[in-house]
Amino acid sequence: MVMKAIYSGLKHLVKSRMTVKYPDQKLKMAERFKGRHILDIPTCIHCRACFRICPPKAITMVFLRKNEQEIITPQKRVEETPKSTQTDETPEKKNKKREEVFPQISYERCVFCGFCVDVCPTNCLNMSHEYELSVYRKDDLVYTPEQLSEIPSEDEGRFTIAFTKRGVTHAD
Amino acid sequence: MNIVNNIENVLNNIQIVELRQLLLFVFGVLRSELFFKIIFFPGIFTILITVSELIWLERKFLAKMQLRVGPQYAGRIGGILQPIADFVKLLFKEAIIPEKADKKFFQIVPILLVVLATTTLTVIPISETAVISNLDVSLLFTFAILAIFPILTLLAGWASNSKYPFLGGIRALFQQVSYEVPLWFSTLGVVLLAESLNFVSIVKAQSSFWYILLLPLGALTFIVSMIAELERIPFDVPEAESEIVMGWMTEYSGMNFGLIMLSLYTKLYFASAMFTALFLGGWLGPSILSPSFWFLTKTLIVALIIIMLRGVLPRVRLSDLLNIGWRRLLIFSLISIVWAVMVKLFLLGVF
Amino acid sequence: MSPLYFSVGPQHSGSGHLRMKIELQGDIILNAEPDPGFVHRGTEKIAETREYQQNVPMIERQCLPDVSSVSLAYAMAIEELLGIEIPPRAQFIRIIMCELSRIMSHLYWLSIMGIFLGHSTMFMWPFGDRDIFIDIAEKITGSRVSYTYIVPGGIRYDLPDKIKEQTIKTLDYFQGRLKEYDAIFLSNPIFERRTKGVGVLSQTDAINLGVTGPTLRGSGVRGDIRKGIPYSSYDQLDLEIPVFTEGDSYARSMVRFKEMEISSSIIRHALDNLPDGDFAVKTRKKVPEGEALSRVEAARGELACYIMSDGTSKPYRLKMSTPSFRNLPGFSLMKGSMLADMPTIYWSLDYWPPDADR
Amino acid sequence: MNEAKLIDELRDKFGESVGITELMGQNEIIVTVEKEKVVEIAQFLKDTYALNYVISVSGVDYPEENKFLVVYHVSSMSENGHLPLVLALKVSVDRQNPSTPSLISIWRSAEWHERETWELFGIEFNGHPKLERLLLHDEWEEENPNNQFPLRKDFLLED
Repeated sequence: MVMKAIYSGLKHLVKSRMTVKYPDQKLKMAERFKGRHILDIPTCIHCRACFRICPPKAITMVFLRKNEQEIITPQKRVEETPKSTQTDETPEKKNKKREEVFPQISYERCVFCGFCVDVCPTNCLNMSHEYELSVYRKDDLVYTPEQLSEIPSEDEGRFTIAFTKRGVTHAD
Repeated sequence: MNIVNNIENVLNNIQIVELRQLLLFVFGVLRSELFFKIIFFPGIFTILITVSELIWLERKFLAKMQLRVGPQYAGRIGGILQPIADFVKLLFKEAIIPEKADKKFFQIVPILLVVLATTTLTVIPISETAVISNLDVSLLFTFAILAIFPILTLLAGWASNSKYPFLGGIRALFQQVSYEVPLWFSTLGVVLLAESLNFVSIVKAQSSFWYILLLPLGALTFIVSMIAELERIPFDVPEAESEIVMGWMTEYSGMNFGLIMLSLYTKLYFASAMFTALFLGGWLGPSILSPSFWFLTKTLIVALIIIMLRGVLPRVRLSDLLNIGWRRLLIFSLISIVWAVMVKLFLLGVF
Repeated sequence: MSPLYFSVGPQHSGSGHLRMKIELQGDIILNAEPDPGFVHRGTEKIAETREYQQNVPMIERQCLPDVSSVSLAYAMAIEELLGIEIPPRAQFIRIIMCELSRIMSHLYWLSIMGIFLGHSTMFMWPFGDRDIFIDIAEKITGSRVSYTYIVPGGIRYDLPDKIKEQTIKTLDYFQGRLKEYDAIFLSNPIFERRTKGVGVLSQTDAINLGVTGPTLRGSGVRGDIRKGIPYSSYDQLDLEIPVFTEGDSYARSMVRFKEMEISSSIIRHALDNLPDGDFAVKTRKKVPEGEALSRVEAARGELACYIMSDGTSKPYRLKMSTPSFRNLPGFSLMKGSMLADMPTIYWSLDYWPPDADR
Repeated sequence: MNEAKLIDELRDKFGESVGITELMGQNEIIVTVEKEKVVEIAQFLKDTYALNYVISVSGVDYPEENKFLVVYHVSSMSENGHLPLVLALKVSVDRQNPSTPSLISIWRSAEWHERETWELFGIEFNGHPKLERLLLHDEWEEENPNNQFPLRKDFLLED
């Protein structure tokens, strides 16, 4: 009868809560979690493998910017990259020295599938645990190689799922 | 008391006659005991406070049952001021009035709903003395007021002039009309035992036995049909989100919606208050605590039961709703009247 | 009285991205016609411009609550074209991932079914409990919702080490939760009153209309690809198929509810005797010419992925015949039922708009 | 349920109208059929081999050979579940005025699939009760009057 439902409902008054109070409690991400990319600039050999494999074409190859101060908007970034790097055919001739181009990832399009990390021969491109990428201006979503090389701060979340007697909760 | 005296003689020597009389009259009203009752104790102020705390209680209680947190930040201690924050927010929200809506009625309905919901509370005795208007037909008075609500909900549905509210309004009409009949029959048993329609004397008559012990069936039908009257979850048909969005409240926004919510929860407070007065012996309780405290705790417990049902039961179909209303509840209430007569003759004859 | 036309629109709180044109007479529905297409993204057209492996993240987004079955169907079709054999360990891990996403998809269905019938607690519990399964998937695949974990040629990484204990603990806790769902919702007299005898689909109609999945099994047809045509070593697992014969919304709901128990026992069984060995096979970029059809039992029903390749590294034609699209005829059950039954029938088909629109 | 017997029976019953037939891996048959005879063949398959459950209907565009291919994937479903046989019935249709008899009368479950193929390819299924806009939005015709059918090869994507 309805009693069974009422009893089951009341039983839950003593069970522990499931919610993670996000801003103050943050979940600890799995070791393999695919967050924002980290680019190790020296080891990159500009082979454009990540550029070719990226399904949503979120990666464009750009030169490192000589002078740091000047803030470049994406349009500017796009023209700045030489014409050849945008087409997706392989670099022209092996013997000609490859242009030092590095991946610039636009997080408007990136789906975090991690194909670029798998395909990178010198695995200079890996993924950190940072997932808080929201910005006020759309242009800031485009991360230049320099921005990608900064290692995100390690204020890792510490809360994981804990099976207690009073049900599941998120504990430190 | 000297403040009162010197205000009085200040008023007395005002030269302009009319002004003096007016101020004296206003001062008289301010000091009168009835004014205190209306504005403060059982009146507007307590109603607003208890109603907003009922809203908070419902959200927090359901949250705990659903393993989540509920309101938390407003007022720091567990979101206690969340309802007030909501009303202030709704004050600034734009009250959109649909262009094809019947403007006059569209705006009158929320105001009328709140007014009617609070007038019903004037007759409920919180304690022996604290009742605003001690009509000797107070139960009849609540009958009359409660009968107006279906008309208002239909008017709201009709005035919004759009499909969902229209359907919701019609359904609300079916439901509330068909549930008022078992509601009044179940109170007849109480009237029979207490031999009076006045709440105060009903409560007094329960000094020996609470009527819930004598008329359990009557109490049950009262609660069930009261939930249907309030359009709460098991009988939530007029406001069924998945079918007709918000029923007759769909087109209301901003403070109109706020007023309607206020009136809904005032009706919840009124329903549980009426149940305690009729069946749980209003303010009667061991005298170590003040009578109004007893009344409020009993009302709170009844309100908690009604709220708990919201977390536990799904919504009933319209056809079953009417079946339960007309077939089962009506019979139960008739049985409870016969039961009351039997109790009256045999049991009370003995005492 | 002239019938009232109104549309339970795409932004209606009761339908998700789908419009239902409803013709109402009083409280009885005269005619209910679904109008899908609000989230049509043309995956089949875009798939023709991308290489085989690049399509995996896009194809998964077709049915997000049940991601692994979609990518498994796509991967199996390509493996059939390439003619390669997947190592047994990869097949078992693929089963685990599919059954995990089946449980998550059924939990998602159960909570929406709760809120459609006005039971707010039933909306919160399954969503909360779904989080412990998302945590397992995150540990295995690295992402919480769209895993891109099953790719043509096997799976991308091996299982992390401590995953078995956590899964067993989660599944034990989950058994208790299933009892709670049953107590508060499924054996609730009002739920039974609202779903029994509502939207009855007879057995012959079910086969003629071509519906699939729990909608089919609710009408007395034992149609389950995992049993009928075992793929990816499902035949090595003991598997019983819940079948109800009433064919009403209650039967379809109970099929899904029973399937959650069965899926958790499959995961336990697969975890116990998990063969070791490598977990992926090298695949070539250029797929030989030909065509292949792969059929997988997704949470909502049978998903058929038909690929025609012309020898290049891009598919010539990709056709995903998704379960929700094939359950569209089920909407004709709403004729003659009451308006209050519309959400019950609609959600007992477990219709997922992006899954149907592709 | 041996597949070879089915192919021979089809051959001798319908003779020349049954084109090339292949036997694919595990119990899957591909039969290409002419437009005129497709209704009878479908009826024959449904009656004798209980192929009553359409899995999918997909159109394939061959611009060079100037033809469309409508592929009916049919399998058989009985009270106790799937039978492993899957038959791909292929009907080739001229590209200029593509039209083929609809098989709704035989396989009721093909209705929505045919409607979608009509919308995305422009292949007329005569006899279909309700060839109306399904997935694309209502103003699709006005927006691109000349190439209306997205899944055709000549409908190019900008990206």
